[in-house]
Amino acid sequence: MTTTTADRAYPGPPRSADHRLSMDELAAVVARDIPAGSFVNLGIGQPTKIADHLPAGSGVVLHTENGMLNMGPKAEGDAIDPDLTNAGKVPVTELPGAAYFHHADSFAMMRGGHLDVCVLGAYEVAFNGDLANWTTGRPDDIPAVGGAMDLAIGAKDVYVMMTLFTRSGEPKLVPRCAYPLTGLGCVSRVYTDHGVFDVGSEGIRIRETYGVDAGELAQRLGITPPHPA
Amino acid sequence: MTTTTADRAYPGPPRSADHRLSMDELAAVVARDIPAGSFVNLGIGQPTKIADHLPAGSGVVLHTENGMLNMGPKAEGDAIDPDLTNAGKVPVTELPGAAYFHHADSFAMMRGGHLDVCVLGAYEVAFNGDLANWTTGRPDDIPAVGGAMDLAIGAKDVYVMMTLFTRSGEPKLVPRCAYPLTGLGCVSRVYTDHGVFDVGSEGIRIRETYGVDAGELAQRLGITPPHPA
Amino acid sequence: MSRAEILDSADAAVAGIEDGATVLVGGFGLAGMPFDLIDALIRQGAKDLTIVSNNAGNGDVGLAALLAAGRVRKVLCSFPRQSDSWVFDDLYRAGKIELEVVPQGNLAERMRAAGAGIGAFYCPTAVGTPLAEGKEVREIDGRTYLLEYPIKGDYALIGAHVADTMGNLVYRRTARNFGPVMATAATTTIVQVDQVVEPGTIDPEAVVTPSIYVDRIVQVTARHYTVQGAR
Amino acid sequence: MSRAEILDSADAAVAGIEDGATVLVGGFGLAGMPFDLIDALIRQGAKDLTIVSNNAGNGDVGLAALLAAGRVRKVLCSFPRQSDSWVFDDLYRAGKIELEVVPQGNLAERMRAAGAGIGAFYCPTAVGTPLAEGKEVREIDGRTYLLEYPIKGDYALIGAHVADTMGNLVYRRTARNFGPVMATAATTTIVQVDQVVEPGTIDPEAVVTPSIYVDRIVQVTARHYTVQGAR
Repeated sequence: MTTTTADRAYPGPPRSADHRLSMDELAAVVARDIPAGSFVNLGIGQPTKIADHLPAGSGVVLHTENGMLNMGPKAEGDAIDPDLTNAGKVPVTELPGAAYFHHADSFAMMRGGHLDVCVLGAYEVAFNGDLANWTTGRPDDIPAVGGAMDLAIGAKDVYVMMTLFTRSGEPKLVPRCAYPLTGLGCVSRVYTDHGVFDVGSEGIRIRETYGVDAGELAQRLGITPPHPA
Repeated sequence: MTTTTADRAYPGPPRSADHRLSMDELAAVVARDIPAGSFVNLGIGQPTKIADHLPAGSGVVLHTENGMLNMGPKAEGDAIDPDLTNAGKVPVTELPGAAYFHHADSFAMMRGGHLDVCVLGAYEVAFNGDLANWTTGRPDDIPAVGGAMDLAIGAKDVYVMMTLFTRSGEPKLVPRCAYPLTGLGCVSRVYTDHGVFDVGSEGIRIRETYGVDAGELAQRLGITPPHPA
Repeated sequence: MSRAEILDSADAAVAGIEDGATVLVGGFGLAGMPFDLIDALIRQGAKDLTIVSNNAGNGDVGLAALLAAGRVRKVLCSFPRQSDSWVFDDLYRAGKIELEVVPQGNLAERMRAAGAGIGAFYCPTAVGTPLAEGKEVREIDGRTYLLEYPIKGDYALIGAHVADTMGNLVYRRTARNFGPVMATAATTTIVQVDQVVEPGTIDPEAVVTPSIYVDRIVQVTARHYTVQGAR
Repeated sequence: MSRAEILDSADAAVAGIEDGATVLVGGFGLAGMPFDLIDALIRQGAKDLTIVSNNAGNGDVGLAALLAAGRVRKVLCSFPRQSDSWVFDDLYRAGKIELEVVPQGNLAERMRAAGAGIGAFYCPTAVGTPLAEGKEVREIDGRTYLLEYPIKGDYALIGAHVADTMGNLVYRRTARNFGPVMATAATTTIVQVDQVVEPGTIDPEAVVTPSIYVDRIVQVTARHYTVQGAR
């Protein structure tokens, strides 16, 4: 189901920044929005950066699907242990209060809805929350799904972090995904360099804009402007 | 499916003892038949006695469905720990090489066919291996199944240990169970005070007799005699 | 939320359990039975409860006391009838309590399914028995199975040995039993422990219930009941 | 049989693996990868294998070396494509190897089902995606699920940290990953460990894989590969 902002009450104008955000700035925005004390899985790639921006004492506990809760920062130098990596196979560290478990237990944790937030990258997200992030579907692309489909349906809130437009200027937030799907209606929020969006069964809504007017952003995405320009 | 000994080749006359066995003697017979190094679950009641007859160095590892492998003998005196009991809630001990696990893991172990032998008590066993051991089905009997149905379908070999006749002289090894079933065709061998029987899809066969002639035993059970009397 | 609430009393730990709630209660007989939480639940007064537990009470303590207080509408368990289950037996025979008998392994696996996001599963246990009545049957690869559905709790009351302040748990011996599974299957998991320690004290390799499953913790003084029931 | 066989060499440990066997291979990337057993399997010569593993080889070692030796007919894995999966990539693009992509959690849960005697289960993962094609769909309690079947192995080759001579295993950190699940799902489980100890040395509360799941053990000298693949 694809709907637009017109379909639901809009609480007010989005917050905004005066410039398009870098991926690092965006990671800070996502970190700000993760409630203190949440259990969070950060997907491979850009979302990994979010960990660097979580405030000290946030109590956020990081899950890595290869079998660990309370994962610490990336390991450096002597702290590197080949037996301790994150889901991207990057050496990481262990924080006090960590726990290890096997893969079936780790994905039971995820699939059972126990994670509060999961942040993933994406090729495309649809206004209804459909996610495409695992394969381009091109004949020469070897399909590899990893834990993406499990993460997509597992966490209570699935956020996507991505650039809003492709290099050639096409929106990646679309009425309907063209790429093969990872999950149906699973994304609730999309963080991009141009702004933040709520998506889902009630349609798309602009929450924040960065270096662009909400009306202009709505126009570029082909959605109803959030309020009279 | 109910068949008789006539339906399959009989390898020879049963071994025999000159007297009807006590339950303790019978426990020794079962212990003798458990292959060295087996993983074994002994049901509540009479089967528990089998542990006392396992030869030292047999390497038999006892499983208790409340979450333990390599359970030791009954605990006495100061060794009693309310946190360490068998499935009958009797305090037991732990042997070197023990492992604890939770109930889902314990029954996964059982249901997954990893136990070699399970020995259960029974109200009735049918010639085809059907087992009835959980409820009499009488209106005043509060049904309680515990792990009986899981054990019945779980182990590679399910043995039953029971008296062959009720107090009123009715056989408990029968063409078809009258009591509510615990499992279908799950029992492979029945150890009784009068003899030992193979049961299953190929029907019943007398293996051993105690204090009774095989022909007479066959007659009392209403089965084809194993060989010309 | 990550940091489990550490509460001062069992009464505070069971606050808010509503009438009509489904409560998973740990323990196998008395081992692992969360006595203090159950006693607090009796004082708290919630009624019309559905209790999921392996047994239906032993002696006059713990679950048996909750039953005796008339707070339980229905029990799902594998083994109600025991030598010391007189409280349940009387209520059942008087028609004052409902009983659903579930094979022990199915009880555990159905709660695991609830915690693991499995919608239903095909299980070989109880095929051809009276407990198969009404269940969907399917043959897979030459074996017959019954379709079993998850058992989810509003609350779990469990006993563990040591918790850290994040909520990681370890258990003692066979007192582990249903605790780890129930912790995954309830919306709110409440745990009584012998000891609360700082994070980093429990070996991360030995954690049995990771912190994500634990909501409230109360440290209690270990009480010892004789194994067959009476205080 | 209880007492696992303790073997002198990885070659002895992999003896008897037949052509055409389904082999579950532990590890997530290189962590937990049973390098010595895989190298022994290459020497042993079994071919036409179906390999179930999270990845399809990294760099030129371990699983990648087995693939390069031409012994593998089919791979079931969640994530073949990696920066260092050149061996698999070339074979796949040349049409010399079959691939079945399975979501990572389904890979684990389907092996768990095999080990736990579950005939099949309804899983919400992959609903509405290309990986749902051909799968039975069912709505349960308002949510849509796909029916998933067990994945059983003839053999599992896994790495663990310490074994006792009975076969109890503990792992190290995230090298645990698929090992415990694969150990339950294979007819014959073969383990390489850093150390073999006497029974009673491993804390029974901390055992991750109980002895019942382990058939053969070989102690090997820990080898350290850099995390991104090459020796």
